[in-house]
Amino acid sequence: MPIDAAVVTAAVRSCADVIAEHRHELTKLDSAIGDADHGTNLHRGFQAALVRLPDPGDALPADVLKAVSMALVSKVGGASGPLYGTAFLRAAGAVDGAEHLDASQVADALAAALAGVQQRGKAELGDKTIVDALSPAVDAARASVDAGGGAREALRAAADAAAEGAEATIPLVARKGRASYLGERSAGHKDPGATSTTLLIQTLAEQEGCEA
Amino acid sequence: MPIDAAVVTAAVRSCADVIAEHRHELTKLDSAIGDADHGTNLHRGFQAALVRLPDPGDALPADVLKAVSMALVSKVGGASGPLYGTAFLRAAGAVDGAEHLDASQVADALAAALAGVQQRGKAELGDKTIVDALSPAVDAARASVDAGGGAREALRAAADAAAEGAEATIPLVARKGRASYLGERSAGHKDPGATSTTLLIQTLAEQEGCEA
Amino acid sequence: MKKLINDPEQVVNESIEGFAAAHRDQVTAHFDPTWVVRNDAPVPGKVGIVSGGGSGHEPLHAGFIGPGMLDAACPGEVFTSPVPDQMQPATKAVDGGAGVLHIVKNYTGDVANFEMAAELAEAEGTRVRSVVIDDDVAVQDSSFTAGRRGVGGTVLAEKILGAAADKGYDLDQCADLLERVNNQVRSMGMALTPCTVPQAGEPTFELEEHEMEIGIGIHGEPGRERMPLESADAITQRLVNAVVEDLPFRRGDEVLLFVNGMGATPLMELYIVYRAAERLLADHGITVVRNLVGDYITSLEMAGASVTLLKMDDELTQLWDAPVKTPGLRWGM
Amino acid sequence: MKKLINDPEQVVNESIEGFAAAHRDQVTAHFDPTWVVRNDAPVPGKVGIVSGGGSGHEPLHAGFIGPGMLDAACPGEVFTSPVPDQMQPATKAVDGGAGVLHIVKNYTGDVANFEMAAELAEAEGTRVRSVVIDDDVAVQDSSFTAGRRGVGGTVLAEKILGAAADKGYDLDQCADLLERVNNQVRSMGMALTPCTVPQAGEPTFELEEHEMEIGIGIHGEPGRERMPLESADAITQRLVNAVVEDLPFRRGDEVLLFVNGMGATPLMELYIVYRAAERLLADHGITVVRNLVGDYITSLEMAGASVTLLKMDDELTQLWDAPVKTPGLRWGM
Ligand SMILES: Nc1ncnc2c1ncn2[C@@H]1O[C@H](COP(=O)(O)OP(=O)(O)O)[C@@H](O)[C@H]1O
Ligand SMILES: Nc1ncnc2c1ncn2[C@@H]1O[C@H](COP(=O)(O)OP(=O)(O)O)[C@@H](O)[C@H]1O
Ligand SMILES: [Mg+2]
Ligand SMILES: [Mg+2]
Ligand SMILES: [Mg+2]
Ligand SMILES: [Mg+2]
Repeated sequence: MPIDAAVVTAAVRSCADVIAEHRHELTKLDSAIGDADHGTNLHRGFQAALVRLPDPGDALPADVLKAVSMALVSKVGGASGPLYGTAFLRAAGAVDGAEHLDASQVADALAAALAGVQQRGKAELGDKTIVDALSPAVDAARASVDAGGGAREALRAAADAAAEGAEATIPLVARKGRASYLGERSAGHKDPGATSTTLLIQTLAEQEGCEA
Repeated sequence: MPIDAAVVTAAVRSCADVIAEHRHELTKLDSAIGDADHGTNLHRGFQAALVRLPDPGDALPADVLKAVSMALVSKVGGASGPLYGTAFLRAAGAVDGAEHLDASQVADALAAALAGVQQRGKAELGDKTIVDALSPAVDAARASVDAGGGAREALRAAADAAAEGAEATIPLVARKGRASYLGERSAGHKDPGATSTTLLIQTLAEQEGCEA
Repeated sequence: MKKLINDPEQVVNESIEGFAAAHRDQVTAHFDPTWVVRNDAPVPGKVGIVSGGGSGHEPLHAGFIGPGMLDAACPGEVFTSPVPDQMQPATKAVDGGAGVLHIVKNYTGDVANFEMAAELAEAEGTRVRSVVIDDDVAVQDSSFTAGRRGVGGTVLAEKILGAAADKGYDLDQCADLLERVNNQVRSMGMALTPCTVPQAGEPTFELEEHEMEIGIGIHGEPGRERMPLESADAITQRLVNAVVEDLPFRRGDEVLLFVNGMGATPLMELYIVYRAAERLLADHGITVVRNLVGDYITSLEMAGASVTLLKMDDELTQLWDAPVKTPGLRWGM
Repeated sequence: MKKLINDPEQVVNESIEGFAAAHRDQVTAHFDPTWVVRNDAPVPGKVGIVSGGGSGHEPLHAGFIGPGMLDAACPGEVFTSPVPDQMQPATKAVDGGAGVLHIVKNYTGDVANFEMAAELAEAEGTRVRSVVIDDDVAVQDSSFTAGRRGVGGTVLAEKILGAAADKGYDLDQCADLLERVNNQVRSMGMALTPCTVPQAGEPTFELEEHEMEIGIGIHGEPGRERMPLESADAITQRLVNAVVEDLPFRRGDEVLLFVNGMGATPLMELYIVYRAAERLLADHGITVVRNLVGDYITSLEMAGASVTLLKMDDELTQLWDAPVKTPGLRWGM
């Protein structure tokens, strides 16, 4: 089964489910070093995305990603709305015109998402943000593809790397986002955005149909 | 030792001590069915009275009582300020001109105090107020004097009657003062004003020199 | 007890000092006895308007001193009515020759202390009239009890009487108007949390997470009834219905709707209550022609709200709309 | 969680509905996307002033809509910045031909969302300039971090820019002025208690009875430091000194002193803080020429306070004194 609009749509639905399931956990993480809304924010965004998904029959993968981007930008707010919104928009751009995605395109989409997040948010690796999960994920996906792996392997590698990156945010002192206001007190807590990024990539890695 | 201005002054000092000692307890009672200030109020008043006491050398008992009245009126506020202030003013009036007080004058002073409280506050026996302690105290003092008792016996009888009257306020539903706003919920709590009245009369009954 | 204070014994003095410093162009504070007066008092020929009561209800009363509202206020200790020594100089200072109106909330202590003060002022040659506000429908009215408390209606009364005095109403007209306002205004309040009197150091009562107090006053006291916490709409319905049925307000009436915060309730929540109240009144056929939403008569840091309705007519509407310039309420100047 | 609400998901909508109903003569609310605009917008020839941010800071921002202050506001979810879909129609609606100024508090989300909105508005032909307020000295400033938060200074900026736009300042002059205000204003806050985001249902942090948080923002977040509770005077000294040293404010400076309550702190306590702050400033040789005391930029029901100082000059003083007529701030009309 190729990664076509139907698979991407199913993946978005799975993401929405996962965020719904973990929203209290994400909000709790955000309560420790932020303002207690990250889970609520993303949940609102993904629920809006479900409503706006195009009919996969007449859509390309990029259309689906663009619809998600629009929903996130117009419903999430906060820091994560524009950041994830930009990520999905850039991912869409990276696979523009494609009817189905191969492993390399999946890796490209992830890399484009990272570039978008960094352009909007100016965060570097180690700032205790989404970048700390997404950046190693991009590297791992690319390495897997370069080693001849398929999309499933690339996504699994990305998910593992993201999880590790998210764990590694715990001791960090935040330099971007709300957690930075806490200074030294931000250390000792896992970053909510890196955690949600990990959940999303893990969901893609488990998605039925991502075998290309 | 006759009950002269010096004894009355000493009694006022003892009252101030007793109120200082019991102020938190009184405030706590007021917190249950009032506004948590009765002990604070009376303490402020009696401390002010101490400062304003005349030199017992050139004063009559009535002068001392009047000074206390003025201090209470101008420092206590709330319901208890005007009520106790009037009580002391009327007590002073009842013993006007006397150099020392005999048992009958003590009983008269208590009766005058009660009349003042009732004129100002319009409370009847059973309304869960100062009157519930002061009114039986007046009756007991009068009965003791009529039976030939001295001032000490009269005050002891008054103190016991006041204590009983204060205990008896517990089941009552208040009809006057702040506790009346609670309606049925005021039942089950001892009235702060009846309690402070009891403390004051008990203090008089223990006062050295009240033997006349 | 967590408070931004220095010494529980000094909270009133220090806050009045801060208040007078912040508003020194408008008011002057006197201490021991404590009273606050507008700088341009007495206003010749105008009836002086004086109020006062326990502290802890800020901005009431001192926050309402200024053109179009009060001439002076007498702040007592926290939740304790002031003493005649305070009202006496305040009353004298604002007598511009037309006499002085005392606006008194119905509490045993307030009534008795103002009564004594009025007697003293009259003895010194100042004409005084006092009117007692008792608008709280949570308390059953009866001639055998202390009667109803004065609560939210007091804020509206002070605004309206300030305007009337400015317009040249004489002392008797002011007193009559105040009685009329009192007859047309009703309030009811509720609390989600207690508050802590600084000198007491402990909360006035304890409430479980899922409980509320209905029928509270403004002194941190428990209400008429403790009950399970409900939605804002359901709570508002309790308050509005009790108020409407009491006067009663009738279909076709025009009212001022005052949603008051007890201290700690976010403005966001007060507007949720306002929304519900306006809708309920519409269902009753009652039109809100003026409103006031915010913390105007508070109970320290208590969380909760009260609803006040004042039946309006042309005279009251004009007086309500008249300019007012006080730290706590201001428009038109 | 004890709140006067119906449904945690609906608090913003319902409170804005109540707000718009209470002030229907002045403002209109639009929903989904949510934005609030003054009824007489656009004012021809005047620069439109738009702000917005997460809800839970009321009266900021919607409470400051009206003549002399904001033309429109975009309320996000509680403590969540609004989305470009809200700023877009608001910006368009208040463009009276002179362009629109966005007043943005410095939070990653606010900045990013306003940035996207400005791009969209420019694409549609509306000239937009944005200035970011970052006055919180509790956060160390650095080009490697998100920088300082926008807090109390925002209220003063909105008032002053509203007046400037009324006076005919053009868009670039408004943006320059706003930058100047931001360069001259500094704030610092503290909390005695946390607050509870309705949708989260639990307090944002836990504090012991004898602890406080110093260096908090306005989103219920913990501060820079947790320390033992101190007296109001000592706490005020911490806040004032941090603010004074940062700019730094110097001997001879004239300032506006803004003592802001975080939500649950009684006005009485804010005036105790004001008293201490004015005295400390006098010790520094700094004169308070204007002041503001009250709850203007809040953090739901958090107890605490912040101190903001704005260095004043003739221009700023005139703009501050200019008439303003909004539900949350009003004088001169
Ligand atoms: N500049 C940035 N670059 C990348 N990610 C960021 C940046 N700023 C914040 N984030 C991420 O956003 C997350 C918080 O998102 P959210 O709680 O939804 O927004 P807000 O902080 O506005 O409340 C943080 O945990 C962090 O991972
Ligand atoms: N009308 C009244 N007559 C007699 N005593 C009264 C009356 N009203 C109140 N009291 C007494 O006053 C006490 C409360 O005093 P206090 O707490 O000092 O004043 P406040 O009620 O104004 O706070 C009550 O416990 C009651 O005994
Ligand atoms: Mg957040
Ligand atoms: Mg009391
Ligand atoms: Mg009292
Ligand atoms: Mg947020």
